[in-house]
Amino acid sequence: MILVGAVLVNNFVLNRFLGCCPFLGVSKKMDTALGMSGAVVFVMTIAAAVTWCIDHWLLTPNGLGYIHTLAFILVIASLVQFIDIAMKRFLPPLHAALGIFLPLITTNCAVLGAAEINCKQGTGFLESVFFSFAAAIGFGFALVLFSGIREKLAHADPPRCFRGIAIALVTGGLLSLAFMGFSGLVKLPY
Amino acid sequence: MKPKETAAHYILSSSPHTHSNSSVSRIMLDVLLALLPTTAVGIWFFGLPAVWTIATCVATCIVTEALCRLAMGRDNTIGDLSAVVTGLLLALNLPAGIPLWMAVVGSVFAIGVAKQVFGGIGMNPFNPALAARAFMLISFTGPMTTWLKPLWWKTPDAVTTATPLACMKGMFAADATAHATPHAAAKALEQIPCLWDLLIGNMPGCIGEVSAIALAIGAAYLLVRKVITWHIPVAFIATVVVYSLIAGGAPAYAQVLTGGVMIGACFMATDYVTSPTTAKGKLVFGFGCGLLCMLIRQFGSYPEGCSFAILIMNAVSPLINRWTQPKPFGAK
Amino acid sequence: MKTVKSQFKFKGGVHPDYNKELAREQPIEKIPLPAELVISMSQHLGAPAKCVVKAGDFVRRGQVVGEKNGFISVCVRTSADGKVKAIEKRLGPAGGKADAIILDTTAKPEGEVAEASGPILEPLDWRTASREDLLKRVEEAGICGMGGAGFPTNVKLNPPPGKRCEYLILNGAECEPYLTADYRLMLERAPRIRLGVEIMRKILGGPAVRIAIEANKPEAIKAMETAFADIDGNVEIVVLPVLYPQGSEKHQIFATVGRVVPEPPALPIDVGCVVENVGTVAAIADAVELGEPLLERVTTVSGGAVAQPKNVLAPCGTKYSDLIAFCGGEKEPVAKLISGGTMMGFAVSTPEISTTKTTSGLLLLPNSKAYQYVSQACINCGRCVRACPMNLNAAEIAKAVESDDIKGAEDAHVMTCIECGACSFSCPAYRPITQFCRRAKNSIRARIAAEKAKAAAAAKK
Amino acid sequence: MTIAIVCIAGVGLVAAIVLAIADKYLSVKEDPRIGMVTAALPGANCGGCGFPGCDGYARALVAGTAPNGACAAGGDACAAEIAKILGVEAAATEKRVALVKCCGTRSEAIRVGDYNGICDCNVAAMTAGGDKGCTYGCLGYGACANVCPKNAISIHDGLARVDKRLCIGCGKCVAICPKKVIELVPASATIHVLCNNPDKGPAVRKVCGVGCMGCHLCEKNSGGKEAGHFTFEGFLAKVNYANPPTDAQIVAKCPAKCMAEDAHFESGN
Repeated sequence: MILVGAVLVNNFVLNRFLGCCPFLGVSKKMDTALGMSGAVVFVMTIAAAVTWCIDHWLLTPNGLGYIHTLAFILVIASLVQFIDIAMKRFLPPLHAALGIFLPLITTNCAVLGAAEINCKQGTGFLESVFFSFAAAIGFGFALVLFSGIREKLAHADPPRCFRGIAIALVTGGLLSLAFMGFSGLVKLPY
Repeated sequence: MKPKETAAHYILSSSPHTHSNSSVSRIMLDVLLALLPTTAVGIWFFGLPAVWTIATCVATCIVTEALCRLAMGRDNTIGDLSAVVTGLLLALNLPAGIPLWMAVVGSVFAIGVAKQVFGGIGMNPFNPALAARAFMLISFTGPMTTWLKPLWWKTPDAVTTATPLACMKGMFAADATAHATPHAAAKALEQIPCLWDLLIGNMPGCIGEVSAIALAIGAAYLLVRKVITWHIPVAFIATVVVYSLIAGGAPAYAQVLTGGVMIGACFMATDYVTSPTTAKGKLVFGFGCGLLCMLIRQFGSYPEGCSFAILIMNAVSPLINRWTQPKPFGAK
Repeated sequence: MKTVKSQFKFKGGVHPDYNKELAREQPIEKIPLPAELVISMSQHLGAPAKCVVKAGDFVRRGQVVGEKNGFISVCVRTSADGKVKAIEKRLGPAGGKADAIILDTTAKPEGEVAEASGPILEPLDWRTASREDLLKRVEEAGICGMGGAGFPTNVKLNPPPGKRCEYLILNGAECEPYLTADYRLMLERAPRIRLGVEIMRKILGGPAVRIAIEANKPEAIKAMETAFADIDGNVEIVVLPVLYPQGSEKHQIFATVGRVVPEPPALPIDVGCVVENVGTVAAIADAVELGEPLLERVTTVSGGAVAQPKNVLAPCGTKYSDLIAFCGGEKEPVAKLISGGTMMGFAVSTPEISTTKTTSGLLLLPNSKAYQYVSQACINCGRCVRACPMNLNAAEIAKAVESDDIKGAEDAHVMTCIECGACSFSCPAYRPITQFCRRAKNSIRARIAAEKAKAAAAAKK
Repeated sequence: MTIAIVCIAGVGLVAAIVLAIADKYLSVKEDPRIGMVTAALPGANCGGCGFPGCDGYARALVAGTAPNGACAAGGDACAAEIAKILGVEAAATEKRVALVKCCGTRSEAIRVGDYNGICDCNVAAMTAGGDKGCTYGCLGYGACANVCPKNAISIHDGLARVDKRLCIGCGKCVAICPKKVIELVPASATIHVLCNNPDKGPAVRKVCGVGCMGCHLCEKNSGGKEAGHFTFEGFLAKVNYANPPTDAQIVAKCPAKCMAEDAHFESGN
C-alpha cells in the first residue's frame, strides 16, 4: 500500500513537486535517468535510515527537534559525497554518466523531503525506510517515464521559443495531469 | 555569359518513385467517417446541446490550429484534418450540456497546449483530446460530471442524472459485503440500464461514449480500412472483462459498455502518435490501459478512469516502444 | 523436376502497381548499333576496371578495354568495333563518376586490319571442361549479376573454402514494377537458361536448384517447366506469392528454401545458397558455349511517357537517348527519367547517361506518375514498420536521421536496410524514409572508412 | 544550546572522518596532468573542439588522441600553456579558415533537374550526382552548415558561405562535403579562386557562367609562372597558399569572373 501510494498517488515529483531539478536535468537520456534513479533509490533509503537514527537517538532525546533540518542536510551531504567517491571507484561508467548530477542529490529536496516527512509522521524505523524507498522508486519511475517522453521529444520540432526546458516543463505538467487520475487510489494518512 | 538551361529538366529524387497513395488526410477522413454513427446517435439522444458542443469544439480546434501555425510561421496543417478529428473526439468526450465557453477553453488547450506547442501533428506525447478532457475534468469538475438524461428533450421533467458508472463504483464495495447486505448489491444492479439500452446508448454519459453499437460499427470500418489494427482495442477490452470477472462488482458487460471504454479502446487509445508502433507494444499498451482504467474505477476518486488510464499509458508508450523494438530479419 | 508453391512467407512487403502490361507482350528487339557508345569502367559492384586503351585507339568488339582491378571487380569489354574518341569522367546512373570510353562506332579501322571473325572467346564444351576453366571463362567474359547490384559472378560462384553451396536459386521474380526484361528472357531464351543452370551446377559442385518465379508470370513458369522437364537431379520451380520485394536476395532465399541470412556482413553462401538472376545465367551459357562475353543485355524501356514500350537488346554503353529514340520517342513530356524500376531505380538528370551491364530498365514517367515528396511530420502510424521486409523500425530511423542522430539510426539497425523502398512507398505522410536510411548508411560507411584509414595510419606508425 | 552545537559538531566530525578515510582508500588515481590541462582550458564547456566539455578534451589531450590548439575559445595562449604542461611544442599554426571554392549561384550555374528530397548535400549528391550541372560545385543543401559548431556557414542563393570571423578552422565542413569543394586556407590570404571544376573551358561554360576555364591569365598577371602564385590542376587555377598573390588587380582581370578578393561572407554585412 505504501508502495502504490508513494509511487503513483503521491508521487514525489508529479504530485508533491519535490526533486524537480534532477527531474528536468537528468531526463534527457533514458540511460542516465536509470542511473540517476538507482542513485536516488540508494541515497534516499540509506539517508532515511541514518536520519531516522539521528532523529530518534540523538535529536529527539535531547529536545533538539528544531535543528533536525540542519543535521539532516549535513548527514545527507556527507553521504552523497561518500557515494560519489565510492561510485567513482567501483562504477566509473555510471559515475561518468551521472557526472555533475550526483552532487546535485546533495541538495535534492526529495531526499530531505522524505526524511522530513518521516520525521513528521513519527513512523517506525522500518516503515520510514520503506516509505523513503518507495518514494524514491516513485521518483525513479517518474524520471524514467519522463526520459522516455523526452527521448521522443528530441525528434520533435517545437517552436523555437519552446525548445529545451520549456517544452520539458509543459510535458511534465501534462504528465502530472495524467497522474491526477490516481488520486484517491490509496488513502494515505499523510 | 550565362549558360542556357538544358531542355530536359527532370525531377530528381531518391527511390522509390511510386507511392501507395495513402495519405494523412485520407486516414483522418476515415476516422471522421467512422465517428459518424456515434455522432449521430449522440445527437439523437442529447439533442441540440450536443450539436452546439460538437460544432464549437471542431470550429475552435480548426481556428486554434490555424492561429498556432500562423504564430509559429509554419505551413498551415488544417488540410490534414487532424484538428477536426481532435475537435470531434473532444466533443464526443464531453457531456452534452457543458457550457460552450468551457468547450472553447478545452479545445484551445487540446490544440494549443497539448499539440502545437510540441510542433504539431506527430510530435505530441499525449493524446490532445484526452489531455484536454483531463484538464477540463480537473478544472470544471461540476459541469464535466453533470449529465443530460438521454432523450431529455422528449421528457422535459428530469434533465440531469447520474451515470451508471457512479452506481457501479459502489458495487465493488457492495460486492465485498454482499453476504451481509444482499439488498444493497441488488439495488445497485437495478440502476444499471438493461443490456439493450447499454448497446444502443440509451443512458447518460458523454455525447459519443454512450452507444456501443455505433462505436463498434465505426471501429469495424477502421479495421476494414486498415486504419487501425485489432491489437489495442482487443487487449484493452479483454483486460477490462477479465479484471471485472476477477474483481467482481458490476457485470463485465456493463463495465465494457459504460463509460469511455468503447470509444477509448477504439478511437482514443488507437491514436497513432501516442501509442506504440509494434504489434507486441500495442498489446502491452492495451493491457495497461484496461488495467489502469479498472484500477481507477475500483479504487480511485474519479468514477471514470478511462481517459486517465490512456493518458498515463501515453506517457509509458515511449518505454514500451523502446522495449518492443522489432527484431530485424536475420538478426540473432 | 516439379513445380511447388512457396512454403515460406516473409514479414512485410508491399503491393505496388506493377504496370507490367505495358511491355509484357513485346518480344525482345535488337537495337541498331548506335553511332556513339559510352562504355563505363564501373558497370559492376566493386572497384572500377582499369582503362587500358587511349584516345585514338581502334578497338574490336569484345576486346578488353578495362582490366579487372581487384578481387571484387570484373573486366570491361567493348560492345562494338570503333574508335576511342576520348576517355572522360562520366556520370553514372547512381550519381557517381567513373572513367568512360567514348566510342565512335562509325569509324573505320585505319590501314589494313583483318576483319574480325569467329567467336571472341574459344567456345567450351561444359561437359568436358574443368570447373576451373569454366570459372575462368565466367571471369574473362566480364559477367556480373544482372539483376541490379552487379556483384562479380565469378566471386559468387567460387565459395570460400569451408563453405558449400547447397542451393542454387534462380531469381526470376522480377518484382520491380514496369520491368519485363527477365520475363521476356525466360519466355524466349528458356533453353539458354537451362544450359546456364547446368554449367553453374557443375561449377558449384552439384547443388539443388530452385527456380523462383512470382505467381503473376504463369507463361514464364510454363516456359521454365518445358525447358527443365527432362533435367535430372533436385530441381524445383518455386512459385512465389506476388509481393514486393520478392526479388531481394535474402527474401528469395527465405521464400524458396526457408533459410534466413543473418545480418551483414553475412552473405547468402553462409547459409549454403547462391542466388543468380536469370539474365546472368543466360549470359554464362553464352560465354561458355558460344564464347560470347557479356556485351549486351535486355533493357525494358517503359513508363507512361514513352511511345512504344519495348524490351530492347542493346549493347552496354548505349545512351538512354538512343534507347528512347528506338522506342519511338516521348509520347508526352517526361517528368522523371529512371534507370531501373520505380521501387529501387535511380532518377537521372539527363538522357546522355548510358546503359551498363546492370541496367534492367529505363522508365519515362509522365507528370501524373511522378510523385514528389512533400514530407509532413511522422504520425507514427506504423505502416512503414509493417511494410519493412527487414522488420526494421523505419519510422524511428527516419526520425533519428532527421534530427541528425546517426548513432540512433545505427542502433536501430539501419545497416540491415536493403533500401527496397517499401517504407517510403507506404508512408501516408510522404516522408522520404528510404532516403533517410541511405543518408544514415552513407555517413556510417564514411565513418567506418575514416576509422579504418585512421587505424591503418596508426598501424603504419 | 551547547548540546545542539556538540551534536552538530559531532555528526559533522564523524562524517568528515568517514569521508577522509574514503578519500584515502577509495579514490581513483588519475593522471595529474588531466586536472592541470582542464584548469588551463577556459572551462566554458562549449564543445567547439568536438569533445564533451573541457574535461573531455583535456583527457583526450593527455591521452594524445586530440591535437592541441582545437580550443578556439582559449586561443594561442591556452594552446601554449597546454603545450607546456604536456611537454610538447605548440604547433605554431597560422589561423586557418574554411573557403567554399565555388561562386556558381543559382543565377550563374545551371541546375539540371528539380531535386526533391532531404535537404542534405550528401543525399542530394547520391541522387543522380546532384541537381547542379557542374558536378564539382557547391550544391547548397547545407551539410556543412549543419555540422559547423560555430554556425559560421550559411546558405545564400544556393551557395554555402563562410563567415571568416566565426570560423575556427575545425575542418568538419571539409570532411562532410560530398563535392570536396571546401578547403582550409590561411585566414590572411585575400585572393581566392572560387571554382572547383577542372574540366576544359567549353565544358565548364556549358554548366556555369562563372567557372574557371584554365586560361592562366591570373598567373600571367601576377608575375608569370616563376612567381608561383598559382598552380593548375587540369583546367583549374588554384591559389598557392604557401605563396599567395596580393595584387587585387588580377581579380578584376579574370575573364571568367571566378576570382574574388576576400570571398568570405561576413554575417551582418
